[in-house]
Amino acid sequence: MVPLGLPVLLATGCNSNQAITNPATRPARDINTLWWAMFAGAMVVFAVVVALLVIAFVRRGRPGEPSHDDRGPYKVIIGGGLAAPIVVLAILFGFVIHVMPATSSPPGPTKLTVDVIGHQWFWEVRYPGTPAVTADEIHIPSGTAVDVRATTVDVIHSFWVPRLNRKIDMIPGQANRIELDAPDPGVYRGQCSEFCGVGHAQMAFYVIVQPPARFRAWLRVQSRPAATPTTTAGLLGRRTFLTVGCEDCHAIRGTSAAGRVGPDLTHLGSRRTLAALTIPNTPRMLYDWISNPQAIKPGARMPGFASLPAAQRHALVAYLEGLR
Amino acid sequence: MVSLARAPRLTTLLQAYGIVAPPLAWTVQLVIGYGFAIAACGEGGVSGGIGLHPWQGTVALVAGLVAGSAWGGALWLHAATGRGEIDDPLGRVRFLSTIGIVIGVIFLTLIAFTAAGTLTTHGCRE
Amino acid sequence: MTATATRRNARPNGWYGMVILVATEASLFGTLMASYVYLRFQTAVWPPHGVAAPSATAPTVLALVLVASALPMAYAAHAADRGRRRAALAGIACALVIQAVYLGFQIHLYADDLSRLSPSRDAYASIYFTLLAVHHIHVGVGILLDLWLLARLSRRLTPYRRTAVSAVAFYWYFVAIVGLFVTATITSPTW
Amino acid sequence: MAVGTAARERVERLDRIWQERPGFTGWLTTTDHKRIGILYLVTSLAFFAAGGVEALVMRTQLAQADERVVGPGTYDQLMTMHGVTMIFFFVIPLSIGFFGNYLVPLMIGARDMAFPRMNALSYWLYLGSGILLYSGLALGHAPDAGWFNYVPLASRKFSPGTGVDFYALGLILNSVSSTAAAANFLVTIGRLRAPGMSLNRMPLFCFAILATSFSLVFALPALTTDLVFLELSRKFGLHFFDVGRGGNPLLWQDLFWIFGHPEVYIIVLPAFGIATSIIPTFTRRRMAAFPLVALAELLVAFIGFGVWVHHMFATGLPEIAMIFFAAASLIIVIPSGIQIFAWCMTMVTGKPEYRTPLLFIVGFILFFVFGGLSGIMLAAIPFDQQVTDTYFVVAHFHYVIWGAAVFPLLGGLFYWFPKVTGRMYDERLGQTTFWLVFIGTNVTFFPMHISGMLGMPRRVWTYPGHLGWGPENFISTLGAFFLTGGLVLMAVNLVVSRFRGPLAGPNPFGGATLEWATSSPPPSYNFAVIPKVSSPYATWDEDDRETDPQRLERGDFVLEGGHLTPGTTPVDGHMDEILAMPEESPWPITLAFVATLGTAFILANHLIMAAAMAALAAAVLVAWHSGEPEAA
Repeated sequence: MVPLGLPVLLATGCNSNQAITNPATRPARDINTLWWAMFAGAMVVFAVVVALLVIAFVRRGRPGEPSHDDRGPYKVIIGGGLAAPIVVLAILFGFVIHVMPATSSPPGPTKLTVDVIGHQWFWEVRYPGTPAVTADEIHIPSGTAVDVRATTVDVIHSFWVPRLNRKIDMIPGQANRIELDAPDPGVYRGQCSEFCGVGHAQMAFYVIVQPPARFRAWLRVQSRPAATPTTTAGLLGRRTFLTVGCEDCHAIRGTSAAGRVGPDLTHLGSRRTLAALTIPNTPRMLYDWISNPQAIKPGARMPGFASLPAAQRHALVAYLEGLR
Repeated sequence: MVSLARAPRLTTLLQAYGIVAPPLAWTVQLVIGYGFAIAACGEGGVSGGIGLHPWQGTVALVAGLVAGSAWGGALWLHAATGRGEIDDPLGRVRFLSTIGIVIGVIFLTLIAFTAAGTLTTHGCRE
Repeated sequence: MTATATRRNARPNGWYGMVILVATEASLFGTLMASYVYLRFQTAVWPPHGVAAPSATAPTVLALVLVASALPMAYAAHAADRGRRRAALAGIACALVIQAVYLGFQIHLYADDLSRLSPSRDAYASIYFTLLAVHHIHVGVGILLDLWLLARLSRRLTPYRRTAVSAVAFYWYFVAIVGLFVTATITSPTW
Repeated sequence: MAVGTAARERVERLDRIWQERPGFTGWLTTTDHKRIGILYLVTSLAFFAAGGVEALVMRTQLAQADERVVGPGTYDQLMTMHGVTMIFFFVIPLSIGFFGNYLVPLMIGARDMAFPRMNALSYWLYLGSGILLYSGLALGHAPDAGWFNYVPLASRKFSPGTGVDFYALGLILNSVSSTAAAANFLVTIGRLRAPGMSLNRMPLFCFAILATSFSLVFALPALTTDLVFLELSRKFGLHFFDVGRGGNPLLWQDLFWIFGHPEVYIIVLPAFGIATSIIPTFTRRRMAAFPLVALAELLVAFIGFGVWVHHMFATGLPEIAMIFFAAASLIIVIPSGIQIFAWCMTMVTGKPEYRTPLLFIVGFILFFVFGGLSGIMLAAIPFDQQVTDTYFVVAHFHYVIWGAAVFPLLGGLFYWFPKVTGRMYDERLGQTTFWLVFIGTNVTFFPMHISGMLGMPRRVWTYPGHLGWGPENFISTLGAFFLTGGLVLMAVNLVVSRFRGPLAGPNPFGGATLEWATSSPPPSYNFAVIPKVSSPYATWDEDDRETDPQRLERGDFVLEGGHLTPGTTPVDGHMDEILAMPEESPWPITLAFVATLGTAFILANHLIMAAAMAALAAAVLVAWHSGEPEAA
């Protein structure tokens, strides 16, 4: 039966960066253990039923009439259908109650709080107490209990980093909280998992866990306003950015651009990806994105700037990539 | 002990009680318990959780007693039909008392699970 | 045993059909009132600032009037079961008058509320007007059923129409009782 | 069967009385539960084809990473229409509309449903709501916010098109049809059973339909309230769900799932009924532990009302609130466990003969156990909070809806094909179909467990290549086309056998329930003489069946004075009265047409015209009740 092939197939895919079976924190490990325990129990029950069906198949040719005596079947039905499930479900229920506290929201305030705000189709990330604002890439220190406050400005999204903890929905008017306490530095991928419109499939994010020292350095850089460009292309880029309408949607701290519709671009150069992990952050990709976003992320709310002369677009790219 | 054969009204009463009471007891436990949980956790926030446990405990106890008595009634009725004390030409009383026994077991378990769950989780953290 | 109609010891199908319809409508009102309570526990201030709490006297009196209108309906059903057509007609007509007056007043109150509070102001106004509207519609449908009964009974009283009277009477018992619950829910801020 | 001259005269008189109007108009005005059942069958299979095509396009789009077969907008419409079509317009109408309508009167020894004209109204309203929804797709305004249509995405602000209005109003019309059908079944099963058929002598299929109707009556109002709230907020700006104005989006989720979860039991319960009808026939043995199986079907429906919050474990509810529903979601496994062991023990102690219907039921048991086990896992709160809204859940509910609800429907189509058409299907082709569909189902839906565990969310129109989801999705797509091949083979087999299959006779498989005591296809009056019943396996009670011809000769319970059928008491089935049933009438289709038109006017914001349609509908209802029979 194909279900028996599950362990083999799953083992190969285990180490993918968004796999539930590849935990990196205690809550994720507890859930993974709960899964494998339930899977083992399920296979036992499944085997019992398959055995009964095989017995029925093997005995089909026996001589004599089928016996209409219900006493035997009653024992099996009451035993297998009533008594055994009560015992098994009690054990499972106990296991569930044991695992639940690890995955629930932090009881009290933790050392670091990060606000993640869901938009139609990207993640705004704010660090309370600092002016730092970024998008789609959440840096957190390793070995620290980080309290992520998940809210949304429009529809329901769902904040989910399978390798770090369970998902938590982002409901308008409600600040749900989840604890990310990752011991090992690394890049963990997450994705929106509540249908939120046409861009739902391309709304992923990274949680980048760094040693505390490097995290503090990163946060200091992010808190600074944007660097003024030094090259002529950079200056032309900035002037273009502030004139063709980019500042109506995007914000760059240190300039007059203060739009809140699109992501904050103050330190776009320091980010690894663009458009919520849809494309890598390279000048070539940024140029294509600015020219025609719909080709890369259909339904995105950003207009295309193909009408702008190529020189200005290249200048924009140079300016934005310079914002380390 | 009054012989059931002479009390058909008691038979139908026990039969109906055995089938209807356990589900109703669980439903009341769910509605009252869930209502209390939402109300207490809604305004009380994190701290509201502690006051819940005594309430959940009493609701579960009452539901358990009702379901238990219904189960006992079904068992007694089933045994009575076994001893042939009840005129049951169509075999319907035996049929419904068997159902009553299993309903009792399932809903007693469900009430016990719910009680265990509500008494061990600590309140309002989501 | 030849196929003759023996003494009836079960209700006619039409009556059972009405019981199931009433179960569906009771479930509908149940979810509506549960939504009212759900929304009420969402906000600390209910009704919100700037909205006057609903007056309790008028709705309560009217709800009792509706319950009272169920009495002539019961009398009509009782009379119809005994084949007394004229008495049944009188009972239904009397109930119809009370119900029509009741609905008139309620629509007047509803219009007055609408002039002071717009349903699209907030969740309180929305659920307030929706819950009341659904009950008024049920009363309206009941009045149409009464008119239909009067038209049918004015000619002859057949067994079919006897069932119809008892079914419509059962419908009115439901609408009256649910009216009490709806009124209690609507006036709950004043408790 | 009619031996004496008196018997032949009675049968001819019954034929004349129950004779249906010939030709096309006969189908439009029919109130015969068998013809309405066939109308449901054909219509639901048409919607099944539409839903299947939508699924195939989705699978083609998801075959590889970063495909561009269809854009996100189209994919979201396909995904929503696939869900709505398969649930509301295929599996429930087929299981209740066809199997329920066609078989319940036959199995309880009645001549028709309790309310024949309302039965016709249910079908025409169902067809009207289907046409309304699919006209939305044709106009390019199909709903695209998912089958459970969460707010605020479905609110006017984020779904400005009329797609969501088609969804809401279409489903309100559909739920009126389903509620009417449920009421019809409850009164039929309660009042029209043959004399002597007390509750413990009623076939288990009727217990399944009884449980389904109970769920329908109490679940649909929650959906209606929800959709009315949505339409009022979309069209008139009322605020039930807007946080800024005191509303709460979770109100939509609560109301939807109070309906949603009983709905999935409404989908699977008739399939349990079909399984408990097929197994005794092919194992030549009565169903083991009959009372427990009957109880299990009713319990699944009842507890199903207390589990709905397991769809909302990730929305941040307090733990103590969630635990109630985790406990109930775990315990609801017990009734299913009782049924599974009862089916298995009936086969173990019986002499199973593995023909096509029983093969489908064995496949059903395997899928139901596997899907049910993944279902229990979803009741474990922490695990559900990790896998909800991923492809693991998609795999779970396809194993349970397709594997556990549709497999018995396919088996049932084969099993009752001889009874409905009077001809036999091709057995060899049938068994090949089973293996194709069984393998296709596993190849299609099993890999989804893995892509779900690897973190693939639901409802994504595309996915990146580097996360290891590619192979699973590609295998799923292959499986989907393989599965379609199996279903096409089944369609060919049944259509060809319909016209050229060998004659089947009244009881080709030796079935136990009363429909096998009539000819194939049964006459319009079902039973020349109302059968005497002393067990749930009436056709196996030879001595009862031998008395039927003599009773027909004597005219005992032939009821040939018009459209008559016996009315009995609900619990014990004692004879109570003779019911006169209305004959065919044009009013059901008229009322359904007026209602659908009125809904279309609401959709188009022509409220005056909609009010006019409501008045017209009231007039049609008065006309409907003008020529009523004497007796109640």
